[in-house]
Amino acid sequence: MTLVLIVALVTGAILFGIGVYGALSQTNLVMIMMGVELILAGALVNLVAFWRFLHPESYSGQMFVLVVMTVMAVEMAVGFGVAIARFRAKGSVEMEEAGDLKG
Amino acid sequence: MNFVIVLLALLGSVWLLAVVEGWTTTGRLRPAAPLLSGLAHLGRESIVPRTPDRVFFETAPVLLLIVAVLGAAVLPLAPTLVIADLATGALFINAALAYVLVALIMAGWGPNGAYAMIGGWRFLGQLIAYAMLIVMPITAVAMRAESLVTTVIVGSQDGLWNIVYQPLGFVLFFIAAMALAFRAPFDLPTAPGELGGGVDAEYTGVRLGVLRLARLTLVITLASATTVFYLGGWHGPLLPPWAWSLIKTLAVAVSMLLAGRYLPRIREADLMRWCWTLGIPLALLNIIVVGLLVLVVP
Amino acid sequence: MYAQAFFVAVFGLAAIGFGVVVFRTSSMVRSALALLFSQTAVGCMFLAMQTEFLGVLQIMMMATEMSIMAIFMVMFMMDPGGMGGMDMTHQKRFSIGAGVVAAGVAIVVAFWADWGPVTAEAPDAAMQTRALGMELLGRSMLIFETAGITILTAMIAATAVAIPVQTTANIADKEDTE
Amino acid sequence: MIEVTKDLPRSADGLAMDWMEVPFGPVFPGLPGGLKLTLTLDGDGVTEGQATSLVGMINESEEGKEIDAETFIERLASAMPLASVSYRLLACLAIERAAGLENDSATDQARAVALECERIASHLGWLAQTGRQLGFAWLTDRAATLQLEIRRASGKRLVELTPALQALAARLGRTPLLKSRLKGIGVLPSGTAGLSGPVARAADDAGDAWARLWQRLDEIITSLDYIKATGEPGLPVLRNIGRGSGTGEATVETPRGEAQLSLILEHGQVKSYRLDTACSHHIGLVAKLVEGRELGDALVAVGSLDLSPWEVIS
Repeated sequence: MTLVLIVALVTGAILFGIGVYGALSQTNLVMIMMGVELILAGALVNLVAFWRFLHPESYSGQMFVLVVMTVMAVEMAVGFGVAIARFRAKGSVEMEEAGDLKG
Repeated sequence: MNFVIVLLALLGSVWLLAVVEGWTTTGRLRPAAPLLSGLAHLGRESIVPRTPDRVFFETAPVLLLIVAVLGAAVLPLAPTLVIADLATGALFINAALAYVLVALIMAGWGPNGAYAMIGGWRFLGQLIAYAMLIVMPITAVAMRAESLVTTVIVGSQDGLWNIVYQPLGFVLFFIAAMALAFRAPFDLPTAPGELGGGVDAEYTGVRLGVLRLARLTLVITLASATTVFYLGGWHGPLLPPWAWSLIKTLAVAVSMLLAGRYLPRIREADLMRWCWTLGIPLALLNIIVVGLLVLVVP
Repeated sequence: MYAQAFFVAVFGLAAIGFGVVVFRTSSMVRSALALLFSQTAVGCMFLAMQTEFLGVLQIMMMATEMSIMAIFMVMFMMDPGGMGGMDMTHQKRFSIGAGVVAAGVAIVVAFWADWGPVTAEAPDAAMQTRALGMELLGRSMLIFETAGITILTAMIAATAVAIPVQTTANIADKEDTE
Repeated sequence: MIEVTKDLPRSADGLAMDWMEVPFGPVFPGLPGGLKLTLTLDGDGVTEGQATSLVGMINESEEGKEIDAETFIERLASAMPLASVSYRLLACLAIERAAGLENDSATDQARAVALECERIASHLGWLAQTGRQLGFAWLTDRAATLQLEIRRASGKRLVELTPALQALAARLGRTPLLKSRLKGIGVLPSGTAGLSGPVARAADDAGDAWARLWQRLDEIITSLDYIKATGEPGLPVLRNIGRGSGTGEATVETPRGEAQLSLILEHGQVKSYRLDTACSHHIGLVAKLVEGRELGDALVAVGSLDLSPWEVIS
């Protein structure tokens, strides 16, 4: 049974890696958010695998998955709110042009 | 075995619905017409527009069809006649039908045409309006059944159908289902008079045939869902259970079809406003009322 | 067990494959929908791991979420159709390094750690749904409610940020242009 | 502002987006055939738009070419397929006046009934077109059926059709969603210049698409009452003008508004003419009506003007 757990964990790790690459390399706010979504997806896979194979009797694991899903939704809502405000003000959500946000 | 039977029932209902649709629009009852026009679609040239997003263009009609069939997979025709009696059936049908939006966005973006694209994105706005009105009435239904299993939901309506128990939920779900199936008066993404066919506009030949089949299947799936959630599914005297399911499903599908004939297309802004200022409060009220009833009435 | 490993692996590969496509394609709608299918594949992995409720929930939520992502992509990207072949990346080498290191470390930990005894049997789906409901409205109620309030706050905050600011300067500016 | 979006126009919501220019027509299900609407779309919203007619008449008689009076009438009538009786009548009147003929009350009456008859048919045709635009299949079927009957009907049969037409109006009053769809759409302020016909009469009321719908429905009933009181319709036929000469001017209230024709007649031949129609003025209103509207509303507003592209004189 450890095999399935390892497969799931490796998948989660690779999704996490792709997400990190995306969040760091993309210049557009929306694309960066996609990277973050992938990072969270990697986390979700791990959480479900841990719940299923290590602690199926405790439903806090599933609860945590729900919380992470909420975080994904919140991230989207706030991200797009900021993106619209930024786009309205500057006409772009490119990171390269957001130097004016530096303190 | 169940799979084949349900699929055949679905196809049969689609055929009947197409016949009725032809009857209401042309005034002639021609049982062979759907088959003939299906064959005609096969024979016609299927044109691909210039510089399309080929992957989306090809996938969209098929995805719409698959989604409609997947939705029907969890809906029982009779106590044991269901493809997959999932423990989360009532949630699963929501999940499957959420991909209608994805298919329409693909169909809108794929052909690289203005009408289609506006149609596709319009449906996204439409989803914002109707999505809550699909989920919240189903919540109230699941509350009464104390289960998400579709067969248990039908079982819970033995004696008193949900249409009587929670009429408000039925009305909201019926309207939202029509919006989800983008039938008139909610046909904003296709809107022949406004967008010249919208997401349908660039499809021809076989692809259009699949798209039409998918749209009719979607109507049947939603009618079947209405039957299962509100009209007591297979319950009914004399006739065998599957017959009752089919009769009710077809009745709901035809009424969806007819309602659109007698109404002008709704304005998108109105749809949004009514759904959020009226629909969602009513859906919440429905949940509260059902909750009280479940607690008070044994 | 092997069947389960097979399905988890297949859906995992699909999730990774679509995840790669997200950053490889230059068409923004494709990118958003690739992310959607990656998330759907993750949902299918949940199903393969016998976590039915969460799997279906993941599949349902992501359809809407990523479609909305798609429309914002089209709005905010300079070249949404990807016809111009614009390069939208920076610090590429560093990012690849960071991604590989992050994934590598996690994989190494996955192999090295002692996960202890692994349960073979999962509770059946109906039981799970029921138990999760009990958990939500029992011990974890506060967390659940907090999550709900958080979403509500985020909705209000996001809307407030997105609505154009009506300052006097703004209005004067508008009148100037008209 | 960065380079790419710097030159893009700002939408009403302050976001700089790509706009696209999309043609609607000349063959579009929701618009009369021959009318070409070019809209600049910002998403689902219209930022600007204009309408042109691809089939309109050209207001020039060829130099030195004289047209036989009968031919002229036929030509004018067939150039206006959506209101041929009105224009036939207009041409007859103008030519008869040019030839100096006195009005004859019996013919006038028959002609007036024919004109009212066409008004009913034309308004029903507009209802069918509106039904098509709004996706209101029942209205399209019903109005088209009635229109066909009316075009074939005698005066007596027309009176028999009265209940059906009244029922249609009552039905439209009861139809849910229709009011919210039309109310407040395509508002023309009451002082707008160059209006005539139902559009002008509705402008005194609320001046929106809903008011125009009811104006036309009311006109259908009024015309029916007139026909009931008067008698049988008679297709306008040119009376014997001999080889008369002179200048004549006539005005007819066509279903879409006032049409004016002035012509010079020489020895029974039309030497030159000048035609002015309501639609030529109304088509200029389109740009103002569609600006800043949602696409669906913009099309409803254009539809509510009841433009006939054939009657646009350029």
